[in-house]
Amino acid sequence: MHAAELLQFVIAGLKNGSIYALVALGFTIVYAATGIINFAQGEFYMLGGMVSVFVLGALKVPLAVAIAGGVALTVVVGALVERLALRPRRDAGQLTLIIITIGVSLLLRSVARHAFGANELSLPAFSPGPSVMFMGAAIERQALWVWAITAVSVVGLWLVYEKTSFGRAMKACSISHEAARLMGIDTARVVALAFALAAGLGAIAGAAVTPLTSTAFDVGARIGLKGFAAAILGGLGDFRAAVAGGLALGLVESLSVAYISSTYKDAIALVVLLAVLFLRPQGLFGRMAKEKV
Amino acid sequence: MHRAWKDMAAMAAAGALSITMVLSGCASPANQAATGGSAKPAVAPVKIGAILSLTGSYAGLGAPEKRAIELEVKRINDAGGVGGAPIEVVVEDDATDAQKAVAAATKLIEKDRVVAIIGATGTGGTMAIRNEASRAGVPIVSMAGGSVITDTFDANTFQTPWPNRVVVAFTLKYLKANGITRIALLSDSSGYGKDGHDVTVKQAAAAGVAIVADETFNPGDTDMTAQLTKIKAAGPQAVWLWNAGKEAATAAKNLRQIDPSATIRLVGAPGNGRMEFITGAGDAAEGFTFAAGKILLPATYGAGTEEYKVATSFVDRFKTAYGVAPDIFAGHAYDALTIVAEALKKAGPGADGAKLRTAIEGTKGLIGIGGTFTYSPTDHNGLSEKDLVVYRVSKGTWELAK
Amino acid sequence: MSLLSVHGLTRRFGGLVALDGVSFDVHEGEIKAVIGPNGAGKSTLFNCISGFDAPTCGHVVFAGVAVAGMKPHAVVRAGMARTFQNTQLFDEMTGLDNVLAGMHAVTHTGMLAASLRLPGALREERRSREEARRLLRLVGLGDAADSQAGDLPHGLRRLLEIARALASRPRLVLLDEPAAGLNTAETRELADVLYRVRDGGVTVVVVEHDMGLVMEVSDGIVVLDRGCKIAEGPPRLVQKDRAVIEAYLGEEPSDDV
Amino acid sequence: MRGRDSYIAWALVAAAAVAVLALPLLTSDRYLLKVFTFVGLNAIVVTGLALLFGYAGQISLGHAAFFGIGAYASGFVTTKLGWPFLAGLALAVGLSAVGGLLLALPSLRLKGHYLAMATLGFSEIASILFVEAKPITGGNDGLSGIPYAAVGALRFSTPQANYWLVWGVAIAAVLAVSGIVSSRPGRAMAALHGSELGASACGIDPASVKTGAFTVSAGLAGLAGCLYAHVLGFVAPSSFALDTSIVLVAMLVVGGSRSLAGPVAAAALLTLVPFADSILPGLSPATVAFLQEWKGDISGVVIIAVMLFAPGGIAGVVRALRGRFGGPGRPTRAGAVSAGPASVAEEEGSAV
Repeated sequence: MHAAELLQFVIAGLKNGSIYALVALGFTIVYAATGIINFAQGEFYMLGGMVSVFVLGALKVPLAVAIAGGVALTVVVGALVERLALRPRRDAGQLTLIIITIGVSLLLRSVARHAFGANELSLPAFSPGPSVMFMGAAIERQALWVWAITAVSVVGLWLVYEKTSFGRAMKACSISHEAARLMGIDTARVVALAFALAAGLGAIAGAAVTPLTSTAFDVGARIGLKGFAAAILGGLGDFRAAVAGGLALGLVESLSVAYISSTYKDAIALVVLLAVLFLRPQGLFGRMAKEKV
Repeated sequence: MHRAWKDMAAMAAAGALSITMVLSGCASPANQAATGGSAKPAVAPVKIGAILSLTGSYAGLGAPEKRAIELEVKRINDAGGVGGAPIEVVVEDDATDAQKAVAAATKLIEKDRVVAIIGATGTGGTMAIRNEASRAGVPIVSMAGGSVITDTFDANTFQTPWPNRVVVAFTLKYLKANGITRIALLSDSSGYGKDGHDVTVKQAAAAGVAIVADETFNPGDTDMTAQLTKIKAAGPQAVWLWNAGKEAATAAKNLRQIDPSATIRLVGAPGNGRMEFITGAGDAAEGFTFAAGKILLPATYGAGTEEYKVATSFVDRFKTAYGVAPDIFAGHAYDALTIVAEALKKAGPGADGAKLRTAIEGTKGLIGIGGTFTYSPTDHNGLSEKDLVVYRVSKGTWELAK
Repeated sequence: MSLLSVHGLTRRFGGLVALDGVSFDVHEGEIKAVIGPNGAGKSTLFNCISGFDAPTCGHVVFAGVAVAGMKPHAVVRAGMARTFQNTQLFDEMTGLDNVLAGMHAVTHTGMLAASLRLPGALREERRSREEARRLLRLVGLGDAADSQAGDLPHGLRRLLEIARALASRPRLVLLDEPAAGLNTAETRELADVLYRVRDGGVTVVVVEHDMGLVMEVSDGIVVLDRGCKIAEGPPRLVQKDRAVIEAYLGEEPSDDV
Repeated sequence: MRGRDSYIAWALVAAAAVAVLALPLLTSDRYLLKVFTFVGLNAIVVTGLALLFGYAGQISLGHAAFFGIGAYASGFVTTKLGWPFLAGLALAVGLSAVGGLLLALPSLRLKGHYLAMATLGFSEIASILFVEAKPITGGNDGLSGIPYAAVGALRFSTPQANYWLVWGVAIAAVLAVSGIVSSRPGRAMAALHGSELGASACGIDPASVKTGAFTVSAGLAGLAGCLYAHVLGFVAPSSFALDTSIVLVAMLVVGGSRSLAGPVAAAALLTLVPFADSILPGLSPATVAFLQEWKGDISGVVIIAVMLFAPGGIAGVVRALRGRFGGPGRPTRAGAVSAGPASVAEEEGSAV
């Protein structure tokens, strides 16, 4: 196994890893504001791709405009989901909200099948052209786009959360909605913005990955599972942890293909995840929630 | 704590109520039937069941199958039906799940009194309904390609797609003829992928073709570069891809990425005979080689022959009705319905399951879309290598490979 | 011989020393109070004794058994029950069921016996219910049996937690600020409950800020300040002890902290 | 309060049990019986999960794997090794219970979403093994030719017999679990759910309670899996994947916590929705076509609707109704506004 080959495995791992990371970021945004896992995050990812393809086909507009349209529509869907399905039960237990997102994901999956058909759809690459060679290993241009989007997203989110009042309000909500309300924070608006942001990021991820993998009405479930695993591996609640978790998951998968077997790559990645959880129950970078007696 | 008892009591009352409500009305449930064709004829229609995967992961296969069936029911009924009686196909969705397939089969047999069942779309669904159907003596004509359907023989079950043992043998001959003797396998973990992989491994050595690498992936995976890198290191002349889903296009692009000059040929299977593969893979589809039936290029039936007329008439009607050309799955559905219809003509519309089964088994030289069907008590697949041709993708469409 | 003997108990959280070599004894049938300003280490002491926290070093011997480091549920089985500063009741369960849950250590119906409703299990269930009702009456919550713990006002929640602690038929019960948030009438009632508990043969160790209650009910008092025991003895003596007054009122210019 | 009320409760439950068992006598519609047999199978799994999740508060997204382990264990030994049905049943329940024991390990350290992921991970690994262990499970081609259940001379080969077998076991499971729930072990689980600290202070060992809850619920899922294999005669990996686990959890939350009747009713509701188009009486073909086309949406809408309008789930609604029509029912805390303004002290009291 000489260097170029190993590098190719690492690049493959980082390519998948950055896709998982983007989905994990979507989970983390909603978790950070509400403490729940949004099972419809995979569907936001799917809608991003599907709607962009639809806009591109229907309106014959340039790719960038089509994707902007796809992302915008998914953001609207995200806000609607929060407003109609989640806000009425805002004070119910976390479990009730999680099950509502499960219902939403089933609904969105089925509506997408009716609206866009059952077959897979594809998008042209953002910047067509041959792969970029890097020390003997090839990187698709679209993969570079996905990495760029991941980097911009994590830096952007970090800035929003650390430097803006909206970010502080989001953090306050994640600690305690009651306390945040007492501080005059309109928690409903914060949660709505969180869902819109998560939907937008999911849609961007979906649109950026569709040229690589094409998309279909049912891609949400598998990619949602990978994103959730990545968010947990990194440690819930922290953006940098989500990206680290995603990249780590991608690398473990590609290295297990390289050194062990491709048949069991998913099983090996899950065993690694379970081992990490056993040693660090709060994920690689999460903080242990100390239960004060 | 024994409040749980109270909940249970109140719930029990409600439960009993709902059961009786369902019971009282279950005498005459009308259900969706694809009759089409002329107004309610005097003669009662012959009911044929169809179990398709309209939802779930095989939705992409079930949809064209349903379209083909609706189109053909109309044609058969317009041409006088079977022995004077019109046919009615009752469609049930198994959502790509064995449990729902069994329930659908029971409903079709018990409620709709169907004489035969077309389906299921997937190998799992087909295997699940065999018990139920053979117990009731209702013959099954499956559109799923799994070899197990006819390898573990069941007198009551027939198959319309080309069996993998025929496809693999035919493709291996082509590869050997073109000097390709070192191949790698890249198969997915679904029924289609595993079945193709196992048959290829069984036949490759005998055909003088060596398997130098054997990698797998899961449906829904976003990238197969790692597997293809390992494959490339083994230096194969070709990679044989076993996957009928959207991942095939991704694999083609991944391979082109690490083998820009296309020194390694990409070989596929009938499941890749879909336009979505070409649009998804883009120029990475160039040179993609796979064996499939002649439907993809009707000219391959031989202009002017009976097969050609049947194929082009189906393609034209399908295009006018749905705006797109039929894919191989639509072809499998067409064949299944035609086989059952022709058997009904021979056995007579009033034939019971056993007589119909024997009539189906007696199908000789029936010209369909997948090929010319000849069943026998030992061969419930009816197709052979002469119903296959090797295609090669060039400039965005299929071309007969040299 | 003392029922509970704490010797040289120390607990460090990194640099902070929460408990520094605390030693004292509690005798059978006594009501022992542990007092001290906030942050003196009272709750840490309780946690180390009851197994919710492991001491850095030192011994805790209860009825001849070394319990330091034992798991909390094992400490309860050894005969030492406790309540919490922030009540840890089962809010979704009724008062009766809370106390019934408290009897877990002294009952033994397993899942198999319960699922088959064996006679032994049903008999134990009946007996447990009677005893639970008796305990509720003991603390004055006779009519709160069917109301949900979560709906009870604060004062009753405290009493319910005491009843639950008594349900495991302990020889000693640790009460962590039972009077916190109670009005004078409720505190008066709490004192009666403490007497009834003690008269029932259960030794009581109580952490409390309400000096009136402490002085009235306790046989002996241990005073903690900044993790150290600065005084121990009967209420009359401790009340006049210079170090105690200084710790509480801080009149003398103490060394610069 | 025990006297009059509990006799009425017993009477109604007995009546329901009789009604359910009488169904095969009232109809010979094999299809309806098969669909309601599937409801029974899900009811068995959901009863176990209600104990684990509704009472002990431990979330598991992996119970479809135990359903699969039970089905494959019994399916394999009875089909390939010629074991009698009861031996296969014992193996299925035993293996699943051991699996539950293993799955309890992470639950000792993990909580909430992290535990959900650990159980999800276990289920995904099981799904991979179901596909890859072809010699035993038949891989994607599935395991076919599984014999009908048979106890001694009695062979359960007709839908009626299978219906009675499954619902007999389901009713026994509900009675057994309700025995557990209304006595010491069940209280220990509910206590653990209420407050792990408070439970430890009652002498309850969290580890053994969690392990017990996981083992029993996994065993019941394995039991249901075994019956499923013998009723269907065929088993394929697709029935034990992630979607099944998620729907099981949805049934639980839609059913409501700390209740058995709620989750069992929700199991019936969510199992029957996909079959609505063919079991509801007197539907016009257009309605049937609509139902068939929009089946996926309907399940999603049903879940959302119940959660929006009945946060306590079906059990919450029943308790609220019972509360209003006499009887000592108490609306659950989550749904009801507690009597009088909650004093700040009380709010402070619960903030650990």
